[in-house]
Amino acid sequence: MATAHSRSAARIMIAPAVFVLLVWMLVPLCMTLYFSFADYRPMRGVFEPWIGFDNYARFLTSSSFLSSLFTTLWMVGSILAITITGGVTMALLLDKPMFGQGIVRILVIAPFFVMPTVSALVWKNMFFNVDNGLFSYGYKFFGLEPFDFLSQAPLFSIIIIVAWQWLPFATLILLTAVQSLDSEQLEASEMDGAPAWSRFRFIILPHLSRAITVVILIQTIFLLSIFAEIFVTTNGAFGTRTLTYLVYQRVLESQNIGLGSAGGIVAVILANIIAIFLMRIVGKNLDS
Amino acid sequence: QDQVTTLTIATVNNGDMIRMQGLTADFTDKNPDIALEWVTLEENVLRQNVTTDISTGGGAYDVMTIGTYEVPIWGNNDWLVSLNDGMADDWDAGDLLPAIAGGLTVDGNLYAAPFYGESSMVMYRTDLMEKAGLEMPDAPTWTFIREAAAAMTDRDNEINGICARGKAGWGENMAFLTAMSNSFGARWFDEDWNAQFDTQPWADTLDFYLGMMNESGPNGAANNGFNENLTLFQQGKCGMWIDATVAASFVTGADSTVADSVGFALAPDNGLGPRGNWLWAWSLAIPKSSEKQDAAKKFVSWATSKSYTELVAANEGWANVPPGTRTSLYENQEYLDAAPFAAMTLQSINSADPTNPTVDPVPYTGVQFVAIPEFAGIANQVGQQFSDALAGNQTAAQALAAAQELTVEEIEAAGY
Amino acid sequence: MARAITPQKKIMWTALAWTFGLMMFFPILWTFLTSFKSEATAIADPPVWLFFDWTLENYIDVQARSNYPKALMNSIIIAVGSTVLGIMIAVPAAWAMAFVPGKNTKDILLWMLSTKMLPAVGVLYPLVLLAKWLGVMDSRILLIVVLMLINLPIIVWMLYTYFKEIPGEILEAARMDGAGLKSEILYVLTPMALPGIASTVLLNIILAWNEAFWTILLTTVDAAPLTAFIASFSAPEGLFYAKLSAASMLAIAPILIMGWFSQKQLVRGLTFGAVK
Amino acid sequence: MGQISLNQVTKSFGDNQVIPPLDLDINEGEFVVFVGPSGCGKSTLLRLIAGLEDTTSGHISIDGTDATTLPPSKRGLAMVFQSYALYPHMTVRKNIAFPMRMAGLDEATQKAKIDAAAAALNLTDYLDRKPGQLSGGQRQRVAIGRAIVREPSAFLFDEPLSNLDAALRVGMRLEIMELHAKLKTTMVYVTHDQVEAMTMADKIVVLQAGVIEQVGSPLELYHTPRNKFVAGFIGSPKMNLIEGTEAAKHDATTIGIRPEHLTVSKTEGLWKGRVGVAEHLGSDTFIHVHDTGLMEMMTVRITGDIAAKHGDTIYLTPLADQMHRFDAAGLRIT
Amino acid sequence: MGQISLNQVTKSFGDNQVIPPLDLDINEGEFVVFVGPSGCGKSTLLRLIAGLEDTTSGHISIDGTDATTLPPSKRGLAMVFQSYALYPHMTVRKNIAFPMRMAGLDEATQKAKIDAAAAALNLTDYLDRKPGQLSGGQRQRVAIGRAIVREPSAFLFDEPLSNLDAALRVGMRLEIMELHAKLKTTMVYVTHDQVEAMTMADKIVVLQAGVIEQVGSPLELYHTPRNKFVAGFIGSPKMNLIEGTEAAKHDATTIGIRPEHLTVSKTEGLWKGRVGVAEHLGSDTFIHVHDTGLMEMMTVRITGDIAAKHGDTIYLTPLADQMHRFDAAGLRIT
Ligand SMILES: Nc1ncnc2c1ncn2[C@@H]1O[C@H](COP(=O)(O)OP(=O)(O)OP(=O)(O)O)[C@@H](O)[C@H]1O
Ligand SMILES: Nc1ncnc2c1ncn2[C@@H]1O[C@H](COP(=O)(O)OP(=O)(O)OP(=O)(O)O)[C@@H](O)[C@H]1O
Ligand SMILES: [Mg+2]
Ligand SMILES: [Mg+2]
Repeated sequence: MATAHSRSAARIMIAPAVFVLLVWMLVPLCMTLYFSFADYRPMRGVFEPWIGFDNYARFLTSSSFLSSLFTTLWMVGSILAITITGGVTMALLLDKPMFGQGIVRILVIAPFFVMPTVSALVWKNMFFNVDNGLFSYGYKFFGLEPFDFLSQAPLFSIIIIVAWQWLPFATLILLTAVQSLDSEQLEASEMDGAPAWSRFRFIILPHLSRAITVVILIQTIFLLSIFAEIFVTTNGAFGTRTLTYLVYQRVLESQNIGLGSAGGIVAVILANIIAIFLMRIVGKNLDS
Repeated sequence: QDQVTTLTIATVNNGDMIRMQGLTADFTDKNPDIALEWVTLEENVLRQNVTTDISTGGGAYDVMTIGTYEVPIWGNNDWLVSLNDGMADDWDAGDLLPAIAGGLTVDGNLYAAPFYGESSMVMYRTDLMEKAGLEMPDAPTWTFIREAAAAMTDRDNEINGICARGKAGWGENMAFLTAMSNSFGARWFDEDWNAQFDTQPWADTLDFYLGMMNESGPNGAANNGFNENLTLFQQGKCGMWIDATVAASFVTGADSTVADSVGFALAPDNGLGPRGNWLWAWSLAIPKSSEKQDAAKKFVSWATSKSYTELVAANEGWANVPPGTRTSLYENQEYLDAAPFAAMTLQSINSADPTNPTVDPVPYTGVQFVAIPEFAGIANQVGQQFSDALAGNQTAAQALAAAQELTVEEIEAAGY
Repeated sequence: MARAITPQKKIMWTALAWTFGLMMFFPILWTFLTSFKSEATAIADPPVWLFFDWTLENYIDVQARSNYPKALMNSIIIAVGSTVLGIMIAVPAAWAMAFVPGKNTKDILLWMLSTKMLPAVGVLYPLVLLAKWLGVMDSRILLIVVLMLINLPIIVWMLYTYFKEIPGEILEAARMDGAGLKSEILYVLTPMALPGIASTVLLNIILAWNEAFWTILLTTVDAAPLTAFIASFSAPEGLFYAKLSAASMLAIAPILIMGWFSQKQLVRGLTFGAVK
Repeated sequence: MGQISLNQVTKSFGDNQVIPPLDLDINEGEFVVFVGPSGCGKSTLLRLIAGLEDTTSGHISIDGTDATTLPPSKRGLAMVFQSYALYPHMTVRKNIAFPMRMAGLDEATQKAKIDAAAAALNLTDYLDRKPGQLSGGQRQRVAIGRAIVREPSAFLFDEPLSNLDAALRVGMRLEIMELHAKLKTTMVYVTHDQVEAMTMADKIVVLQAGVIEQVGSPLELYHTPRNKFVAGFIGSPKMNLIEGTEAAKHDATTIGIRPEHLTVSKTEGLWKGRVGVAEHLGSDTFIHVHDTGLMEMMTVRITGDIAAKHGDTIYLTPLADQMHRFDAAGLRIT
Repeated sequence: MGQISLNQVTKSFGDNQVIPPLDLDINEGEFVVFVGPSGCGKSTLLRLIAGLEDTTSGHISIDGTDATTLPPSKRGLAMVFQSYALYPHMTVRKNIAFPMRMAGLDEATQKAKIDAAAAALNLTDYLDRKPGQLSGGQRQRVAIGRAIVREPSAFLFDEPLSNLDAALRVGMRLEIMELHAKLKTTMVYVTHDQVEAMTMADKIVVLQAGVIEQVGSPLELYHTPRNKFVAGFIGSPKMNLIEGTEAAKHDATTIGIRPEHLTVSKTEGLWKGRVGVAEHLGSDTFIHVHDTGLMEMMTVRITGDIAAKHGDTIYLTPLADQMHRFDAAGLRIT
């Protein structure tokens, strides 16, 4: 495969992609890095190019940093947990023989196509709203006091919304994985005397592990940057402020570009730590 | 023919603005050389877009809809075009309500033309008040409001004595609470820019607010902003509602189920002098980065003129004209007849004093805000703390402590 | 060798799956129904399901208030444009990674993915300043490029996993048959990977369609897509559920329908080589 | 232990009857091989025995008790699949232990049995590898190991060697035969490979379209095929089947003569032909003979070498006592 | 046209030298087969000739001109891959036309050549199908068709039949041989199949670890293997290789005797042993003989049947003139 000719061709072929991504990564990132050491507050007309690590110190020591970090991890973790357990269940269910499998699949996949803004608006107003939301009617129907999701269980509510959007993704990937399981393996385990639960635990679940890591990787990439759902529902109130959202507040609400840039750099570093960690797992899985 | 100049106008998606969009034809008929492009966005998104635009040197918009908070700051930064001259001849600057115009003027330059102005007041259900055996004074006290709210509350019939903003945000609950705190003698900063959330007046304000809302407020009040409360009131689920004066036309309008039994009163006080009412105007400003300032001035003149008011009146009735900007409107008998809330609105607006908002002297201007660039960021976060307290997730003391801490942090970061 | 299954079991699975399916779909269904109600019916207590006066009024109102066709056009151009541009850059890169792997191919791939973790808002100012400097604010081309860059890592990765499944022998056969690099990619690789390319395209159209941060911040009038359109419909003075629903349906319907029609392709593409 | 009877068993998939009523007895300790063309129902029959498919009608009994409705895990049989069906995420040790773990055996017993099986199958060095790191033959052995530890009353094999390359196939074939010699457990073995069937079986079952064409020992089938189908199916290269006048001379519709039962001469013989391709293997030579006027192409096998070139004229003479005769219905005439 | 020379060619992958310096001449019109154990470098060698890999050092010339650095498309060779490597999205016609399209031939010429190739390969009825709708043998033929139309100076085949089933393999083998007879183009053919090598080759090249062990005609290799490796590699079942005193008796370190060159008796003979597994194929019987004291297991091949049972005592006698002798270095002693 690899002749000198094809190798040099490969270098030329890969160059545009690497180049644009490098530019995309480096130019704004360098500017952000530059701003992060500056006192840059356009609203005050302040621009002082070098103030050392003040912004970093301020960002990292601010009372909101740790809580937002924790919120981020908790949110991403819970959504992953829900989508993966839900996805595995749905995948197994959809794999069963049934009538109208195609239609069910279409129903399940639909939330994936919905714009985050739209789904946040719909959930917030038409489901979670304590006066006019459907859930409240449900509570009232059973004679209960309506529950105010967005203030009483804000994180949970956002998790529900996002999980709803990403569950189809997990389901689809896992469904394909389930379908790729060699049926002879299941039959072999059946001959070996394994009951249904053991078959799931010892055969199906390990078989899905690769697909699960891929789901985790892709979703984490997208979940770390959740924004619209928080912006629309709670605006960061009730402890739903993630790191991304905190940076947003610094940049756009407080108009402190220097501080926000420092926050952005911190977020990049943290995201990459998570990324490297995930890539290790996935990279290993990609090899096998 | 001549080249057509296209103006890009950023507006907030509220009713008056959308109505203006509908009347565009009137302007373009008169100015065939100008075309209008509307960018209509939800308030938060709008602010995010126009702020980014103006602070990065802008140029995307020729006319921006901004509030009383932004105008002085942006004017100070020399980002806005002064409207002292170049406006249409019949655009009568002297006719603007002094309180409103004052808030839009920096160093003698008027930097934005008010599209509509508002203060806040008490809207209440006359029928429920009667049922409770009480009578609303024209200028109630907070104590009265709290008692009346308790008396009107009838949870079985989904009637809450008091509706007020609880949703986090500097333009949501913090507008209400800051205005309210003024009447309790609280302030954001002392004259040396020290945050004041650790003082007794703030504790009193928050305790009172939480107490009243818990007794008589709606379930889920911590998520209720202007829109949510409006719906509640229109559905007949509120005994009283303290909010912007512009709401008056909606609660007495066609969408309201209780339009016939709405009364109005001044925002409450606490016997210390200031009332808990604010002052706000959605205004049209022209950024310096616009290359079409002349055309933009023509448009702003049209949109904030008396004749525009008449145009709306002719099309939609007097009750729907944008209120709170011109003295002449409140001298117009037709309007006063159509708008039972007119007098109370005018009185509310006139009684707000942005330069001396509270009992003690302050280094800033603004009634329900502090006119410094950092305010929005700080108040959003403080608002989250208070909203969290209203939701019952923390105590008033905790919320105040957190508010104090983060305000100190931010104000230090800002270099005060 | 699926084993025969009893009808009772099949009915049970059917019932269970449909229950779950409808639960997942319900929010969309409810939005759809609400969009045809009057505002009063929309918040009626108890909720009204099917038997109400269906009305198109909300759609007409929404239509009157904003330029839906223009936003739709922009969404289509931006989503398709960024995807096509991305594919054009990604195909050669994926070819190189899949068929001429070097020692650091995997590192390059993972590095590309990690650029996707850049929090958007962190680079907001730099990007806006750059766009201003280049004079491309509020242009479709800016959004096409930005969204392409955001999604490029995903495109490359997906294509890479697809290409890897194509036996290298076929490309060698083409070489033996006298094909140059261009012919090899154009006549052999691309058509063979067409299902994979199609699903990559679909997924990226969806991602680009739904991107709501940059598309709002970098546009005003000319390039504003449906995400900006929907941003003008949340809660103006009162909770207009019916109008909100109508606007929501307008914003998601095109992509939803496209997604449904291309469901099979998409499912294949979504697997990212997760399944061998 | 290990006696299996099928009594009027049928199997349909939907409307498609794959197995018409079928009777078959497999005796204890026997090595039974199912052969037949692709799609004839070999796998289906094996899976019916295993319990992986339900019978449509009829009864299956194992060791005298009715097993028709027993689930696979309760039948006491072990199966080795064509794809090995190893659990890819478990080590060899875990794979072999799996059935015992399911049965709840204690660790010590498990270990002892694993070690014994590994020793028997030459797997001791690989116990801690995953299946992905093993060669085809080793994987096959693991699959057998997993079957052995259960001490089943019979082993079922579905084309267990067809994924291996030729050399390995020979080796594994011997190993399975030796295993059978040692364990003396009943084995039911599906294959489409001539050589496997002939060399391994005590009893071959030839199937066609779900119907048993003949049951018998390999040499029985070789020497006295019951019909044309079996005659053509067993033996490689294929038996030459001749119809027409030449067959009529022997009072038959068809006569059959195996390639190894033809003698060759350059000068004289019964039938005359022209050499087509001659394949010299050193030990043997296969000659494809054309233009005999009897059938399109006749195959001859000669031990050792012969100097036959493309186009040469050649004479063939059948060994008379090795000729097979079939009637119009294709049945053997004895 | 079709003369290929390799001159001191080496190939390393990283530090791993897969082909040590190697010389080889392939004459015009020859059918050359590369055989050798898996991983010995057969494919690598073929791909070096094709230009799909760069040589690490040395020169390759085709028809007298240096082709060492030419890209594959410029060498005028055609290759048929093990996996057929058909373009699945093109019809058979387009597949066959592809190389001509690349060469920019006009439509009419293309059509004529396609028709000719299709006729020659019996593909006329399938020209408008896609490869997915063809059987294995048909696909193989399309791959060959695609190679033919280029009128290459040589064909390269890399295990072209190994994905086919046994019956088809035989058929395709014959077709390729006939093709060679017709076209008389040089063919270089890689296989690991004994029978293919023996039957098809004009010249067999036996490789081990990248080194050429012997080059010669099939029967040369069968009768006079140059060393122990070739002796063991060519012929099936394998030659029995005996060391020790018995070999010393013949003044050799090792003696070799093929299974078919042993005569068997129940009563007397040179060597005595015990019957292990006996494989009865009907036409032949392979007996595995243990406990001869000469080597672990000796294989004997008998034409026809013999009544040998597991455990019987048996006597073997080698045909003296068929014995091979090797010295300590493993080289043939003549
Ligand atoms: N699950 C099934 N549903 C429908 N038909 C089936 C099923 N399994 C097998 N068949 C059909 O039953 C017949 C016999 O199949 P079976 O797999 O037993 O053949 P086989 O003899 O094992 O063939 P091969 O040698 O190719 O493995 C075939 O015609 C096949 O199409
Ligand atoms: N691209 C490569 N990179 C590194 N090593 C390789 C590469 N290709 C082949 N090899 C090594 O070169 C040696 C020869 O490989 P080659 O494929 O030529 O063997 P082969 O004789 O064709 O074997 P087989 O009969 O299994 O096809 C092997 O040891 C193999 O591992
Ligand atoms: Mg089968
Ligand atoms: Mg090879």
